[in-house]
Amino acid sequence: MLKTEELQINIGPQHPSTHGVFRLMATVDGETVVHLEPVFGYLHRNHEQLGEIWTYLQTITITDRLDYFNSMINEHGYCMTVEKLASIEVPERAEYIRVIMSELSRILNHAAAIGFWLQDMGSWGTTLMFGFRQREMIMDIFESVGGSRMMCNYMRFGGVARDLTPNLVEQINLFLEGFPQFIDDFERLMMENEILLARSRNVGVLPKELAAAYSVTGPVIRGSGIPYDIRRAEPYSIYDRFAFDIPVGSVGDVYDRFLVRMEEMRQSHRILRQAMEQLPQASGSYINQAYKAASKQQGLRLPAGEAYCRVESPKGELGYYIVSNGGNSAYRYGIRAPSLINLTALNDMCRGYTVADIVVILGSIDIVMGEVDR
Amino acid sequence: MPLLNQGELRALLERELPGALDPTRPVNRYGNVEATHQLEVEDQASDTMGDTSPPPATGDAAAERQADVVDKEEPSVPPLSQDDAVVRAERLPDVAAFLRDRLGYDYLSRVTAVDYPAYGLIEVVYHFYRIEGGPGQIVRVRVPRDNAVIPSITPMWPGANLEERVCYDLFGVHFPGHPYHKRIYMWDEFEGHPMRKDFEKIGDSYYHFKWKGEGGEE
Amino acid sequence: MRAMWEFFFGVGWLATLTSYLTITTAILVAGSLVMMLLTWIERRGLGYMQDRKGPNRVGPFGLFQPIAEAIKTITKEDITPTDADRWVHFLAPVVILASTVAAFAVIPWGNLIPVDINVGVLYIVAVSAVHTVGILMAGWASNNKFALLGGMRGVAQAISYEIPQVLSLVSIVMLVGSMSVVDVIQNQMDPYGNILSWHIFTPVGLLSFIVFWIASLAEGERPPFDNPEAESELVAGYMTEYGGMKFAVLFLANYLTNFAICAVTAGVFLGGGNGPGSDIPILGTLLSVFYFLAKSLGLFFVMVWIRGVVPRLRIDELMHFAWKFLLPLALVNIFSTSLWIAIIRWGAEQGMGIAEALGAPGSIARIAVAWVVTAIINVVAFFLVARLNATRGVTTYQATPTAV
Amino acid sequence: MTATPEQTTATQTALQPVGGGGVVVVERKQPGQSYGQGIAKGMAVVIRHFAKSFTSRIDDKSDQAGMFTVEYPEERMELPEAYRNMPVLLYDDKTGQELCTSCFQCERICPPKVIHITQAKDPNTGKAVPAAEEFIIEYDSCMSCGLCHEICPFDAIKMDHFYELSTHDHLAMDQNKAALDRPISYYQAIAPNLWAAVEANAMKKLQNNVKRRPGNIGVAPHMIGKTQKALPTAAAAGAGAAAAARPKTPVAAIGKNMSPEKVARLEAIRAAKRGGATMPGESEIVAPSPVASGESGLHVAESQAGLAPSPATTPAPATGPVAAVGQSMSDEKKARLEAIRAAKRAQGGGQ
Repeated sequence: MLKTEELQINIGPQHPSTHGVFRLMATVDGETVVHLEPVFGYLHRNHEQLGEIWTYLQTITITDRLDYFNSMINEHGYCMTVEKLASIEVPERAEYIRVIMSELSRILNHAAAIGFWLQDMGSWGTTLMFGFRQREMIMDIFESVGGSRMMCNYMRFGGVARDLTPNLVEQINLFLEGFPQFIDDFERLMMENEILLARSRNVGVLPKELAAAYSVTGPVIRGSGIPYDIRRAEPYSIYDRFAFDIPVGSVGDVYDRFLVRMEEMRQSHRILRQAMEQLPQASGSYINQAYKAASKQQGLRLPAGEAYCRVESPKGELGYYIVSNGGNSAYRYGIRAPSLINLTALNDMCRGYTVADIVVILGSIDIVMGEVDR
Repeated sequence: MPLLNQGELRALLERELPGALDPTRPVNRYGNVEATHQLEVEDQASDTMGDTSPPPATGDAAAERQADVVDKEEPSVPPLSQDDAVVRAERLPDVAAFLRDRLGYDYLSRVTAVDYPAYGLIEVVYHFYRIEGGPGQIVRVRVPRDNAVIPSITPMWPGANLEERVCYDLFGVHFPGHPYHKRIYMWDEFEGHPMRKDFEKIGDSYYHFKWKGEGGEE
Repeated sequence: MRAMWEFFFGVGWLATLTSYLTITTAILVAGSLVMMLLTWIERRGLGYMQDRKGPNRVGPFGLFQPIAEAIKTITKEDITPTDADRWVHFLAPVVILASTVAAFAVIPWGNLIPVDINVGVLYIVAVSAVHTVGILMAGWASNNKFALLGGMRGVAQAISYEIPQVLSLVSIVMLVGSMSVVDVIQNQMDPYGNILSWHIFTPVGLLSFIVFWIASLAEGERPPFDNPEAESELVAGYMTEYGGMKFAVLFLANYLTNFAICAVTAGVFLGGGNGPGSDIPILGTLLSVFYFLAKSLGLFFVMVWIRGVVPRLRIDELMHFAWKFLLPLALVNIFSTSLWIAIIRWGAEQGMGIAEALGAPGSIARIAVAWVVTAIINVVAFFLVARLNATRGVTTYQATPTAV
Repeated sequence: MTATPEQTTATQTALQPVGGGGVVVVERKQPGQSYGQGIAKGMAVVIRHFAKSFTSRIDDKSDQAGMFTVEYPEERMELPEAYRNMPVLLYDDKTGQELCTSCFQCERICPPKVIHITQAKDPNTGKAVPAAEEFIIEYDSCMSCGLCHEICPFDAIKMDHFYELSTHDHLAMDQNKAALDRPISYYQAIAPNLWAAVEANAMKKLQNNVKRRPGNIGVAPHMIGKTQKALPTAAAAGAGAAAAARPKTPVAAIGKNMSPEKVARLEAIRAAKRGGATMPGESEIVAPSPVASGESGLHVAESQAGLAPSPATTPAPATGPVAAVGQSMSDEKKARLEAIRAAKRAQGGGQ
């Protein structure tokens, strides 16, 4: 028998398609993957300790930097946890604005994620450019609302920092009008592409029972056929007022996750339509008036105790765990990062496939290193 | 499967798995907790009775925080929660299996370690949920700070793999039985566990860089 | 060309030498100018396809961008990785470029024919085989795992796509009767110059065009077959460890191969160089060069267009595609070409008595019958092979789930 | 691709949502029937985009194809009002009085701790005056989060719309008051509605603050000479003359809660500025005219030009010898830094 020896390849930390500084030590026999060992820590900045040094208001600014694609959803989760502990009541209009911003952020994330995933697969940026165009339009909305495109720092305890001006509402409606045409265009470009089917069908399969054990969440678990979405499992904020479906895959391979993300963009559009119609017009109630002044937010002191709140971020279940000692900053500030937990299943999904598939499977999990390394 | 609140869970555990629950003596705000392993840990050593001063957060950052947050009196230590199921460390895998197989909590969301130097212990909090939805269950394990050892549940729940490594790396909680018991964020030769309250903070080294960067030789 | 120089020098061998030199410099200069045009088309075209402008800062419409790039790559530091195989690392780009440029000797630019050897088509295919050796040398000598993988992939892909490429040319050579590229183009020249006489418009020619085009996409490492230099997984494949001058040579070779492919396709299938008015003495040659370039650059735009749409094929799917889809089609095409020739040209003495009934060789009736017969065979073969491939599909791996 | 809504396993019943909608199994494309139409469809989409990008531009949010590029230096996206990039201080156009009363709120809330304020002192009585003597923001580590903008009770510090900040010198990024000042009209130009909302309150507070500011204390440095309205208080003339000359040695302010490191850090920055202070042209920085944000040159760019020794000109004197001292450095580090700083100053002085 021909004596062959396995090759140890280092994919990352500086590699075109590891979505950030993430290193995979792959042992490869020819082109087939034998074992994968992820190495973390290149972007570790001890985010959780910052949350313990700074006050609650100051920590909002760093929650944007966790999953820097969805700063709105990170803030939404964090503010909800603090409000739950301090039992601050959030007015109606503020809840609607938060849901609108979160769903816009979900569309932004999925459009970009599918673009990156196809870029990893080799299509030279066409889908990425189309996805980024949608992302640009949404970021313009975030810029005029929050003040900056990615690090919005927009939500406060008890509501949001700034109200939606009429022309902003009109901007959002305009975007929603053009969005379905984008999705059809996107699907016609990629959905039946034979090469995409060949590259993604039955690749990186995560069977249903294993998905639950690996406690992966988001499109990865829904791709494997388990309808687990926190907006439906434990409805937070006002998600129980909207009618939307949970897309679910059947085989659990990379192709299913791609389809689930496309369908989720449609559902987010559906939620946004309903939210824009039901948006209450009460002018001042974009924030709980008792906490309107910034000094009130800065001086906020939470009663001793702890709270754990979960939010459905496009990457999975984003959880904030705050233990407070009655002081002005958290005693323990912990984050459940969906990208990190989803990576546990990476080795199991990639074994047996080729080097080219590792990159595609990693792209289908859609990780962001800001969240993984915290 | 009926939804349980913490009280019912504790009662159920008491009945089904005798000896699993941690015999927690009534803990006052700064009282100690009997060590879970019945090791001969003298009560006095971890007894911070009467010592109401905050955990000595060394390093300039603490002074920094003092100076900055004007109206903040010294940080007290949060009380340990009583009503959740506090489990003995070595019985954790059984309790986890019980929760999953008998009570249907088949999804482990979060494994967090919280450091309480004032009580001399580290509390590891497990959040279990159901895939079908609904509120979850919290299981706590309290281990002494100096040798924090909790049997790993990764063989049963592969999802806890990376979370346990984070607890090990940042808090120093050992998980025997973990398939890959190594540091996750820090490089392997790093000593100490950064997220512990008594880890010496070296402050913001950015200014050194800024000063060194301008051609100043160190 | 030789007569002109003889007038100057009056010495036989010196004149021949100079004429060869002028022709080769002409080809090299024209080749690299066209290469620059190709990079410009690629970047601008891809840009506009993606709703963005391509390079438009350097010169009008970004036309000087390739020049800026050339200067940049040439002035970059030219490093050889430590304990790499120095000489092989140095020679690899030379081998790749040499094999590409050699192919231009035979390609006629419209009516300007560098040299007309009677085994033109065979020469092109033979020379482009050397290209594979260069890739392997580059991959092996760079002492880098990604480069090694890229090199291996490059060789596997190049070999398995040469066979359908050659076989598809065989059917054209059978059609034309001679292997010289000039004769192939001549055969497509219709007395009254309409374009229906191009090879691509016969069912036989169409199928061989499809097979040849897909196979040469793989030969020139164009997406969807750019595995050897797969950006997203192998960083830059066999080109990873090349910088500065050597990378410029590799880059030039890559684009010259693509241009050679488009030129050969334009020549063999689209009647390179002949179009309305290309037979007038002086103006005709100019027109024919224009037609030739228009067709080649048009085909290159199709390459860029495909690049904007399709993702990359995995290396094993790529192999399946070559051996199980293109090869059978090429063989079927050869069979249907033989039928085409038999029906149109053969008479009683070759045992095709019944064809006599349809009229003289080359008559309209015969062509019509040949059309119908070959069209049916080719279409049926296409769908049959596609169906066979689909049902048995690509073998899939089933990973064994264990804890990490 | 319409997804067919259908209930799958029994688990869905527990998931019955109040708002409606169920679980949808995404429809997978059956393999085998396609002979390249998928790729053909994709190519049709791409060529349509290719054609349209010649003819039309994407202007509003609803059209989906057409040229999307904004050619940056020539064409610029106009920034929304709430856009925030770097904090700046406001002063009244007419009187030149700065709104800032150095209440230290912004210094306290700033997460990366980059704002350093020293309270102004009345030269003759030594009492604290509601104005800022020195207001330094280290632009290179400010993350423009806008918390200072929100917490300032006097609307003195606002977020600017200026993003062309690139420089290769960390020291130049320590923006002192002269570089930070912007007239209110400038802020009104870039954020009319935001300013309108807070104007009444801000101007009222400014009035009663100005009353308690003797002489030119609260006036923006470059506006000292040009204030049209003579100051009502009699002492203005005397104090004005004294303050007109650039304050030679800034009085060491005793901040309300200055931690030792903070004092050391301030000292270092002041030393750096003193090193830079002798630069010609640094002090006569004309306040930018209230014109669209694009043109308003940030002082760092102009003063930066003065400071940064361009190779062509004669070797300009060394830029500021030392940067901010480590915010929380242990003592021996400070001692060592002190020694090296002295050495640097000697080397700098000798040139």
